[in-house]
Amino acid sequence: MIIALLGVASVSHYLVVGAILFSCGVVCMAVKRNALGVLMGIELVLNGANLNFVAFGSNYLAADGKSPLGLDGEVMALFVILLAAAEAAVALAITLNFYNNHATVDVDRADDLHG
Amino acid sequence: MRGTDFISELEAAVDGALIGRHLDVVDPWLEIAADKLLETCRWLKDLCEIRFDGLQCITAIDWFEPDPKKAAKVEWEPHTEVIYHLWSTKARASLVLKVKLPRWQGNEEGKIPELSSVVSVWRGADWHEREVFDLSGVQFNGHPDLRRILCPEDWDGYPLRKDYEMPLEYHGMRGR
Amino acid sequence: MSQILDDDQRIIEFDVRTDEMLVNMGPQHPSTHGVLRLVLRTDGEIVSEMEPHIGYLHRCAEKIGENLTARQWIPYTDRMDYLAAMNMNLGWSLAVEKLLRYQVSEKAKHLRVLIVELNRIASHLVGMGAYGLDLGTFSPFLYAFREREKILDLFEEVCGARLTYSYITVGGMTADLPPGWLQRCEAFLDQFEPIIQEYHALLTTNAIFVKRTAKIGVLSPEMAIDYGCTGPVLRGSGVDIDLRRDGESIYTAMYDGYAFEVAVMKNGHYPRDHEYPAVPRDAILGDCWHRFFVRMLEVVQSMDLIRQSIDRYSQCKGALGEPLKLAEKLPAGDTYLETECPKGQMGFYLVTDGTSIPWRVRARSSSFSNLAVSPELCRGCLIADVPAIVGSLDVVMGEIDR
Amino acid sequence: MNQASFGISVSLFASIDWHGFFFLLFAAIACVAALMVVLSNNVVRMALHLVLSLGATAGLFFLAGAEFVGAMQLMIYVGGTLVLLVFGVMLTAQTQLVSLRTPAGDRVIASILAAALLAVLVQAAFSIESWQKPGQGMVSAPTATPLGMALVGVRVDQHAEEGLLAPKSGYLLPFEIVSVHLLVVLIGAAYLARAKRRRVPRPVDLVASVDSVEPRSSGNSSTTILSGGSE
Amino acid sequence: MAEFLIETIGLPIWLAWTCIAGLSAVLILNVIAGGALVFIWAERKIAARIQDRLGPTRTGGRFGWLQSLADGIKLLAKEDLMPDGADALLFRLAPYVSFCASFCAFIALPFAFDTVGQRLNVGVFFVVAVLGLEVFGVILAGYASASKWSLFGAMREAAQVVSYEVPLGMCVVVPVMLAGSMDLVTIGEKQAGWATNWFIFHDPFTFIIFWVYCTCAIASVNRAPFDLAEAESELVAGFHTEYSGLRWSFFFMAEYGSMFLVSALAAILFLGGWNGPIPVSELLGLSDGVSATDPFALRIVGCMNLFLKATAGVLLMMWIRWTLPRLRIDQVMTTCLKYCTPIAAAMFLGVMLWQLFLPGGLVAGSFRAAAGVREGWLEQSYRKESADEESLSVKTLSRHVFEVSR
Repeated sequence: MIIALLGVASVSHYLVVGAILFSCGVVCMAVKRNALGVLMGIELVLNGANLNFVAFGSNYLAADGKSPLGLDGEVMALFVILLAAAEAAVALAITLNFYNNHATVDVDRADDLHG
Repeated sequence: MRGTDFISELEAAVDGALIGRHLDVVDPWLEIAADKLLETCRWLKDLCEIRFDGLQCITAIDWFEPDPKKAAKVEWEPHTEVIYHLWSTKARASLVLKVKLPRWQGNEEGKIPELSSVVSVWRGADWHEREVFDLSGVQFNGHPDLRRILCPEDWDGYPLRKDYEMPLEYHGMRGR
Repeated sequence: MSQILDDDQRIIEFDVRTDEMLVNMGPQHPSTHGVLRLVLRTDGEIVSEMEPHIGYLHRCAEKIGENLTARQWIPYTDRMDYLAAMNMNLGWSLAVEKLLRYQVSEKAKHLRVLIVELNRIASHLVGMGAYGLDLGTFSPFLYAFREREKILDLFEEVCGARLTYSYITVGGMTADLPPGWLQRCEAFLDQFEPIIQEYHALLTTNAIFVKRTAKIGVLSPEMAIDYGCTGPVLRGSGVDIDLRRDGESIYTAMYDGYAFEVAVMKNGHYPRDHEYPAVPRDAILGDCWHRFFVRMLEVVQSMDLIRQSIDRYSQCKGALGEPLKLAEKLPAGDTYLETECPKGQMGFYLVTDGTSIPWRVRARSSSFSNLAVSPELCRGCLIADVPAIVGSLDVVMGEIDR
Repeated sequence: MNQASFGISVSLFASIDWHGFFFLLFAAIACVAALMVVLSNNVVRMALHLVLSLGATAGLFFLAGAEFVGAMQLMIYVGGTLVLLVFGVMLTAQTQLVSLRTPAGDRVIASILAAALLAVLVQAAFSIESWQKPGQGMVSAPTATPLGMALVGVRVDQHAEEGLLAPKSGYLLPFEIVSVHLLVVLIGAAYLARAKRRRVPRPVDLVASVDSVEPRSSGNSSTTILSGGSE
Repeated sequence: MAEFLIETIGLPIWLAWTCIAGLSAVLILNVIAGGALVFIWAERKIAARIQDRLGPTRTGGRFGWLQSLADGIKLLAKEDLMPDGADALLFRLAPYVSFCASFCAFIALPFAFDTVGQRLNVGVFFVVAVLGLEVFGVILAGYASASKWSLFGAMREAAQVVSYEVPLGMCVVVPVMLAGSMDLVTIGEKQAGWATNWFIFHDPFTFIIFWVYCTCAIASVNRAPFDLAEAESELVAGFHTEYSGLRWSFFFMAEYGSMFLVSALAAILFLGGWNGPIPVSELLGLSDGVSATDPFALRIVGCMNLFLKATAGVLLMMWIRWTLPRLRIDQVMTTCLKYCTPIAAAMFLGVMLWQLFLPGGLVAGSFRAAAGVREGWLEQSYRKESADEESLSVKTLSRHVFEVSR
């Protein structure tokens, strides 16, 4: 049974999951041609970072019962969530404006500033 | 101002419009020349002392006797008649105008008679004229969008004409 | 008027340009009354243009009318406005009687007023119930139909049918009232009086109903007359026309001596012969609310007329009189008569050539013109307003398509 | 995975350590969904997988004891931001835009880069010794009060370590700044996407005053105008 | 319960706790699903009563109480159609997303003191958050049905639920502030004793905010005047036009589940949850007032109290549905942004000031006028709260689960 082998999850397990989310987000941002796809990539990246913050801020996961970041981890995660909401609002406004003027959200076609 | 005063004023206002007057029937009516119709209607609605602002109904009658035996006995010769029932909401007075048109324009089959549309005078005439065009086949010039209203768009023939033959089939549905 | 324009959120700016959609509402849509198809061009929620398509219920009654005698065509008039068949029969019968210059007996006249006004109540009840359905509340529909069933029972005793009666024919009525019918009719009217106040509480003064109907689909008096709208739609815009008082002499003769007020807002207030709920603050004359309110007033008005006609009917002595022969010979000529039906002024145009079969028969329907104005009213409204506006015009497809 | 973290193991079926089980479950969902976001072409499918991934991350927050952050993630992030994102997807999802295929070349380069980045991060995750030892587990049910107090400026969790010179200040100032910032951003976004379209002509403009139709003297019925002599 | 299993039957600790977890999961799911069935029958009967007719009478005895079973069988037998233009995966997934979201909130909902799936410290916040997730099921359904009408329905519903979450959140924060903790069990416990302790009678502000909460709850559950998503008269049947059979019944169960959830939440937050209007058990001396040490039987009474209040809330929603017409989308949005949110904010401020100057409720506060503004109340209230924590020493499920078995 894999569960017994891994034992109780520790901080590094959370960091691995955070890393996977982070890299998926980066790839998504790089690869997607749809503006909303890029937005989703950003959300994934922010989530990966959030996971790390919470992992370091949690007393229950820390080896000696005292988390390195203490309460700052959770508060930082809260602020990231809040600001991600604001960022998504502005990003969507820009995307829909772009869609209004060019009838497409294809990022490659946004080349008006080309020389 | 009733009866003859009104008729004389109408003649003065639009010369050559009034062709016939029939006052001793149940519903007295005036016959109007086809080309003067729009001018008369505009006068009746805006300039006449009694404003005929309500258009109640536009009807078309196909005066044509299909079987030859009876055709010989009738005293009128085949024509299409378009009847306008007007009404003044303020004076509570009604008026009937009739216009005589040939059954087919220039007497060649298939080309429907023409008449000027009164939609510019009464907005309500829009659907009435579309129904007359659809069922009796009268072309109204100047109508904003003259299409069939009751029958399907691609129906051929004008059902209310006396010599109308029900089509054998329509889009695969057997008529008879 | 400027006060209405600026605070009204109707001047809605389109936010993001979603692509314009062409959307079909009907012909099998649950809210439109019967088989009416509305093609809406919408941008998001805003309807930029609406076009009604009719003709789904066209049975060419007029072509058939050219092969039947006048009395044989009565059942076809029933099926035009099937919610108020008695009014249709009366309209056609009066038109033929006007051509024949035939006067029915005094008793028949009062009986006709009684039956026609009872049918008007039934028709307005359906209009009220269906309008509640359009705005999303289900219960008033059932209350309305509970009362309408009682009226249909009364009609069933009179002529055996519940929807298409063919009771009023050319020259009189097919049968006289059964014994005890008048008492049952009065009993119905007495128990119906308080129920009307219930409908007012349930719909007319309901805050959400007012929010959904006030200032929606405003029809100006000029546009109403110009489009040929008639009946409650016209009176809802403040135009004081009711054919029972202003119609042709043969029709107004039936209502001679009846005291009744036309249900229209004259110099700022509705008739005060009964206590009615007050007009809400933000309802403009000519909007959906006023059209609905005029119909509710007409129900009360018809109840007064029925009571008066019951007294007059029971007092006059003479016989009811027989209707004319089935194949009555019609003199050559043509005649046109309009009568005040629940939906509006229904006109019948009859052209004869001397035989007993008319040469041309034409029925001018009130809902036909009332519906013609709906594209004008629905421009710029929200999708949820379209059924509210079309519902307030109270159109019946049988009458429009004939 | 070095040997230390396998310290526990009585007979395999003796005890199912639920915390580990749920951690694996949520982690698996999060990672697979994130991968699917990258791989799927249909933008609506991507949105769905993103929702799954963020939901699983919220689960991980709960497991790590940060309940308030988990609930906040569910409500603000998934319930608010992603609904906004799905709105954006719906508004722009015409048929031809729904699935934009990325050229094969870019995908290969991107995956190589990703693998390298991942290797570096995972190596870092397992580099520090203390991060690998399993935690103490739930001493007492986690409460959100210290977090709430910290946001209002009172660092209640300071009592645990007296050693610090000056007590750390609470987060009142950043809390206020973020709320003002949110307000400014939302107004900006609303202004950016405001309506720039034509005004819709409305029937109300044609409302004429009622008195133009003066009431008629009632009583006489309507007659045809052509009848009778000249009155 | 768990101790009983461990000492007497000698199950290993983790197995005992797994059974408890399984039992409570089954209990919650069936109680709510059973409740939904009863509510389906009740809705038909109430609608009939309001419309002066009889409702189901033939299925199973005189009152037709087997009607929901008949509905269930009909829905099972119906073929699950899928429009060809539909996006297969999303079309199938949508009802289950909606169903899970609405049922998953019951984890944190206590039925009596401490009889709760998982006692979360952020209980209220968790329930409101999960309630907001139900909108995803609707959006997916609307998009996946590939028809214009369902897309309209889905967009309207999403806009409505997301915008009503703001005032709902504010209304929920008031009882949290009064009880000092987001834990639903603490909120319920603080309203023990006479009915005057209920938060609805705490002060005039909470009374008003209770009604604002009801409006927002009805709107966020898409019922009655706010049921735009499936406005029959305009959008045929909104987002679940294309669904039939079992999939449609999942949407139906989700709606009734969240209806029960929202009224249960109202009961706990404002109407004293499991505490009856009169503290009968205390008067009879059965319990010493501190509900933690109540005998098990009283918890059953507590559950019954909560069910009665929640059912009353659900019946109220049904009553409103069959009397009021439907609001238009922009009127719904105006009521949310121009009426509910400002009122909720004002009442929130009012309650805060009230709490500062008259700490007790209307009854208690008026007797004991506050001695000026208490300084340092922040730190003091935290120390008091953690003190309670130790005295209760409730062994929670989580402690055992995370205990590292050495």
